[in-house]
Amino acid sequence: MSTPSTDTRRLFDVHRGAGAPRLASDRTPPPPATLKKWLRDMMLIREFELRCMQAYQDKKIGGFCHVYIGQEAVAVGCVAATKPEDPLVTAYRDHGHALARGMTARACMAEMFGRIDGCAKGKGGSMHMFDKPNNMFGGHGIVGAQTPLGLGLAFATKYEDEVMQNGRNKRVTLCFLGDGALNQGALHEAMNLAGLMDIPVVFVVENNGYSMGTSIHRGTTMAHDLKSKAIGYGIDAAVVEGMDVLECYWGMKQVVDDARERSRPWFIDLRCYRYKGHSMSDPRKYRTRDEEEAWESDDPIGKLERYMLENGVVTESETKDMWKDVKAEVRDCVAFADASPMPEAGELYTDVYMEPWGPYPGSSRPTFMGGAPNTPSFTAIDPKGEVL
Amino acid sequence: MSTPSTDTRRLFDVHRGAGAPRLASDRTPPPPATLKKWLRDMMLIREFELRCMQAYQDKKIGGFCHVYIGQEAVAVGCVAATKPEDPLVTAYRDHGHALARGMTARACMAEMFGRIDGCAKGKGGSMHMFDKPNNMFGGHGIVGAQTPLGLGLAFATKYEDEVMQNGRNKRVTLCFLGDGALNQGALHEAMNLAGLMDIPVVFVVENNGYSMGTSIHRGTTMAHDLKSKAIGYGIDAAVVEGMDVLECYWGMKQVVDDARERSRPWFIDLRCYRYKGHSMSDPRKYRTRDEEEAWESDDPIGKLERYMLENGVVTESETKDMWKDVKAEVRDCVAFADASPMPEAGELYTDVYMEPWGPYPGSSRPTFMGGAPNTPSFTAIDPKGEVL
Amino acid sequence: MSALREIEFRDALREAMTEEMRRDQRVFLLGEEVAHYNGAYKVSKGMLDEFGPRRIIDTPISESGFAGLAIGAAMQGLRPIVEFMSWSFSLVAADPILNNAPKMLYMSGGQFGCPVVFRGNDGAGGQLGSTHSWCVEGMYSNVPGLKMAIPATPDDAKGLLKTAIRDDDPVFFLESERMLGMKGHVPEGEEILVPFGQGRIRRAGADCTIATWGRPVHFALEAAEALAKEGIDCEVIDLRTIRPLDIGSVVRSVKKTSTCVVVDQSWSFGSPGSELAAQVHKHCFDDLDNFVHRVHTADVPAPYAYNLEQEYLPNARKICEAVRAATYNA
Amino acid sequence: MSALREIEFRDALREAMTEEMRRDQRVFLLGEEVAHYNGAYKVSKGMLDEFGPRRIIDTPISESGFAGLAIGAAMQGLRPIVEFMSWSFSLVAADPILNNAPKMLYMSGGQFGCPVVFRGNDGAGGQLGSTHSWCVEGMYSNVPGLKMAIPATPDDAKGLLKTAIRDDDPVFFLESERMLGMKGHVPEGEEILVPFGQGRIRRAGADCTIATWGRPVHFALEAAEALAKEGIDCEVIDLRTIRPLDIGSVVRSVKKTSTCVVVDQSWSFGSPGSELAAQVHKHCFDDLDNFVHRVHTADVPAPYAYNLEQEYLPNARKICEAVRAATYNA
Ligand SMILES: Cc1ncc(C[n+]2csc(CCOP(=O)(O)OP(=O)(O)O)c2C)c(N)n1
Ligand SMILES: Cc1ncc(C[n+]2csc(CCOP(=O)(O)OP(=O)(O)O)c2C)c(N)n1
Ligand SMILES: [Mg+2]
Ligand SMILES: [Mg+2]
Repeated sequence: MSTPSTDTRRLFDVHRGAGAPRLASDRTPPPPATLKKWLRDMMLIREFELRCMQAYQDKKIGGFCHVYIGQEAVAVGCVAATKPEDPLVTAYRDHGHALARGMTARACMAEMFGRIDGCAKGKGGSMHMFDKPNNMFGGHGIVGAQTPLGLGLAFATKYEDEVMQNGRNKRVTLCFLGDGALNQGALHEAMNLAGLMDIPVVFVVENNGYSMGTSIHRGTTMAHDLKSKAIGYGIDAAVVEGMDVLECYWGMKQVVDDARERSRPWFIDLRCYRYKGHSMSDPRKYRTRDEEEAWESDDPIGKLERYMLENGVVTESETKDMWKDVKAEVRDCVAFADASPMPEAGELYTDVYMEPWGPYPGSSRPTFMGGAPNTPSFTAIDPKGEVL
Repeated sequence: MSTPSTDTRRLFDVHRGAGAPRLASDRTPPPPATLKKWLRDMMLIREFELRCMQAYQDKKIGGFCHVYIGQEAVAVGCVAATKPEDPLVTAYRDHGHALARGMTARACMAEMFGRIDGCAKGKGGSMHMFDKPNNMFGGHGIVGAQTPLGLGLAFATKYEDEVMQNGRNKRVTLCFLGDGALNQGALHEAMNLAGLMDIPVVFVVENNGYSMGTSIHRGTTMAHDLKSKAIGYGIDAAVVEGMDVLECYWGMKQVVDDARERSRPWFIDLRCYRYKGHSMSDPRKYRTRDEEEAWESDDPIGKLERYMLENGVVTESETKDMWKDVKAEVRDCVAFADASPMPEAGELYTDVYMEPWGPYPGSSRPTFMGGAPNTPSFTAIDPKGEVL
Repeated sequence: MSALREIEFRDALREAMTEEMRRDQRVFLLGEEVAHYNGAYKVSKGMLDEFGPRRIIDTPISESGFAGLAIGAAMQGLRPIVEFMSWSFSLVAADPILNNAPKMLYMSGGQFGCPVVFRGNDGAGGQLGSTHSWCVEGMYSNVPGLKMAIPATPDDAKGLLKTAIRDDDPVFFLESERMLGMKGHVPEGEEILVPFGQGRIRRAGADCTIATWGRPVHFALEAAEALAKEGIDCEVIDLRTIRPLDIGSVVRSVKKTSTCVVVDQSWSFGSPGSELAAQVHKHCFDDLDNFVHRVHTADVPAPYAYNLEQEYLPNARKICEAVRAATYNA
Repeated sequence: MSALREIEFRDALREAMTEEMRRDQRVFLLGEEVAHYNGAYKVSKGMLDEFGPRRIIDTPISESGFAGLAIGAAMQGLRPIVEFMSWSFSLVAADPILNNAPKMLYMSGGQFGCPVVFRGNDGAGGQLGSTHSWCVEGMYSNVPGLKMAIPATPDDAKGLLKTAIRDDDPVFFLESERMLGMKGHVPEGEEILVPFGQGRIRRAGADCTIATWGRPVHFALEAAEALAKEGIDCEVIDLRTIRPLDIGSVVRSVKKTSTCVVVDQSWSFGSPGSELAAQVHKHCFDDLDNFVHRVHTADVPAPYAYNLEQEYLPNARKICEAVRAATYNA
């Protein structure tokens, strides 16, 4: 059984290879504006997900729908520890990351509804949230599949720095995965490669204790000490608290800064809990109501709210307004999604290939990026300044 | 660079989980007859492989040909630590294991020649040596692919004991792999499953320091301490000496007995060296002649010979006779292979399916097993004694 | 009473597995969530209770690992049933299922067969998007050494799965999430074993042969009803297995109807549908009044949006159009 | 002088990569033994010296890991070339190469393309046995979102690979170990870019169209020479790319010859060959004097024995027989 035991809650239990420099442990509280942003972001995710559940019941959303309720502090805390230009990639439980990264609730909800104004024109769906301007590289549905991709995103940032001398950006990639993905071979190949090649990627295991109905102890050896898995690849590892956005941020900040500085991978056992079922059809018979309540009583939004009230960062009426505001935003995004048209039939054949041929008319950017035809240049800059 | 450094040579460096019972370290020298058998087996493999190289140059053998020269003590020592009913599976560098397991040199060489009297009727080839009567389950060509198979073989022995109550056989499976296979995801999935399910499989990494031209340090993180990889799966691990058949046997015997007793997996970093190139076309530019000579000077056959001479187990003239004998056997097997016919054209369509249909006439046992039509019963025994 | 029994497709699958597991201790089931969760789609519901955790085995998300485990176990003589929660997840296990299982008997010169059944949901499940909607028959049927069954109704689901479990060769068994709740008559008590390689005439007709299998059988029957009203009398053949393929039944029918439409829910290029079309042309070259028309899933990745997915998949409307075109009634 | 220059197939591949890497810093090569070992088959010989270890990258045996790495890098705008030592080893990477690369653009609604080239040896390499002799086009060509090129001669190898590297979509580039040492004329200095989707008439003829690609092109030409002596004048079309497929050129030819033989070295069932046959029947229904005859690899796992492998593979003799049968000269 998974319990929010105190010994792991505040823990920032680090394992590092010999000779690694000391981490700069900085526990300064962020400025009020930052705290407010985090609180609002978490509220937005919570509210967004609740409305997704509703919309799913109303059959406005199809396919699978995996909500992020309970884990909001993870996406918000981790994103806060990165720079906007740091790539981020995750699995199918991805709405929270998309919103935390700055995707508009409108683009996100419209995608859930399968409408043309969705971030992927309604063609990707709930599991595939992509946002190029915000360096969000999906939303991937095959368990573990995003881990070599995360490695590759990080490889590219390093290649850009070292080969294309395109400025020393030193970007760090966050690659999220569920605890279920620990058992996929792809992750292990990616970790070995990352360790060998000094790739600045942080593998963040959102360890919510379950993959569908399988508790981590039934699916993963050494579940009590996941760091041991990273040690076999010579990768630094830490346990980070995921039900407290401040702890999560402080922990991840040190990790991300270290990865950036040393161009090295990290592996994080990020402890959290999903309040709801795996997807909309899961009756959660594999765990007790007691267990759920123990975790829910320690809610990350409530916790930050309390902290901010206690420290005079907000007043109760301010937080009430924030909830109101967030609810309005989510109501708006649902209305927006509902009003957005379904993709035209012709969209079936677009975006299969960049270059038009046969029945394929080529590709265009989604509406939130302006909808213009895709030029095949991508983000990389030709070092000679020539258009290739 | 890979060197036969003394600190790892005699080492039996064990890592075990908390609470595991002490291993029974028994270093009694085996009786003379056993030592003579080991010596002869190693000589046979050495001589067999030398003649394979020749036959390959003579274009009698096609495809890829990976010889085992230098690693003879591994197959012989490991097989000596098991019972004949223990399943064994390995990668493509498999002639040594087949011979150590008791396949006749004739069936093995005829397979290399692609002739009907080969262990697989000439249809498998060098990389796919199978010998059902000797519980040798191949010879597999895709790096790492045999590791889930080894898990499955061991699973089956356990299932037979526990479900079919078919006698408590407590068989242990040896699953060999090269150091290159450490980097394939399949191994990691297999190790996790083995650890979770208490499967009695020993993953024996024949760590010869190279996968083709890639030294293990260039391809695998934590190459200096591979045990760390097993620890991440809660699997007991040890370093075992592979250039000395006695050390190899003593080490592996403890491991195999423990796996049998406790029904638990093990992971072995078995240190060895291949004297020749990866396959016949490899000029070995990735390592120095010095390195090769250092290892060759410590030859496992010479070492056992010396030990036996010093301890009065054999005389020099006896070992000379053994070499003669072995050479005669290998000459004979080459002649046998050369005289064996190519498979008839009709063999192209046999053994595709057990049950005949369309162009497929069904399956038959290879000639060394009598060549009779295959009955689909396999080795499992129906608990009710009924023919299903 | 038993003659009237109607059960769901998923119940039929469960009955097949349960009966075979009672009959033969070598048979066991493994996969993600098959035991304690009672199956992601409840196909294995209750089986843990009956057979216990040694024979109904929950696995972690390690398709390559547990598919390989099953193959090793089969080499030892056991008869594993591997449930892929979805065949879309079998790509991570492509090497064991395609490079080991179907080739083991051959590579070992007849020593080791692989009597494994791999089964699970195949095809679009309802807006599941690009990575979760694979029709793996489009790719996997290319590989010799395996057999492939794709049932369309509960009785065939049961009868084919029982045959698959008893088969001595590896069988790829493709179900459809969209059909698991479909009810149909499955006689109780009787031992139904549907032989592989024998198509089933779902509807007799004189004007056009519609050859298909799996879920599209229902679209074809729907289309045939609609076309009957237009005076086009279709014969619908459900092939039931792709390997072996009952080309004989299709040829006999086409020799009668002189026209043929192939319906295959996989992508068109190099698919079982293209194979069937090519074979019909070969065997009925002098009989055909028109080229074989084909209805497939659109040649694009699976879209999520509801309307696009509808447009993406084969359906009765598209089949009607193809039949009209093939019979010069367009 | 340049007009007469003859180089090996492997040199042509290397020239293509080298020229493109000089031209565009986003291009890099990764795979097993590509750098220090100079390539298992010496295709990348010398490239480490020129480009250094940051752009010519040795990887461990982790196909799924490094193929995925390349896809992630491509999403960021780089243009990786992934060498599979053999396409037979790509099955362990089936998920990234088939479920990620060809669908990324679609799933992201046009945001992220995957300009990756996956290349390596495909098909039988000479007694390599069942697991090492895959013709992956038999399976992978089923998947939309990817392109597939299979060159037959050094000049096309170079021209198609350059096009592949510049292409904005994922390209599966299939070489043949058996052809790497084959010499052919490749002009020096000139920038050859062979467009995708344009077949090449390798031999003009009036009596029978032989449509093929890759290594079998040579068998077809050999057969055509032999058949010419019997008075059968074959037109040999080398399709060069499978996706896109230049069906137009084949149809034009068949309208002239009225007979067609398709030669495809993959297994027959649901293969590019069955697709081509089905399409020719469709487009040339009124032109064909006989059904499209097909020559494939035998529908069995690849055998090791020399004589069985010879019997297993397509060859000129089998093509001659098929042409004779197709043209009623049997
Ligand atoms: C390779 C693969 N196998 C199975 C699935 C089906 N599946 C989707 S999510 C999931 C559970 C994953 O759990 P975890 O990684 O812990 O993530 P969480 O749902 O807790 O966020 C499973 C089995 C899949 N998508 N991909
Ligand atoms: C998945 C896969 N990738 C690549 C290869 C090609 N290959 C065959 S053996 C080999 C090296 C393996 O080295 P190792 O595992 O150390 O075994 P050793 O040759 O030393 O016995 C490679 C790269 C393969 N057979 N399978
Ligand atoms: Mg989880
Ligand atoms: Mg090695």
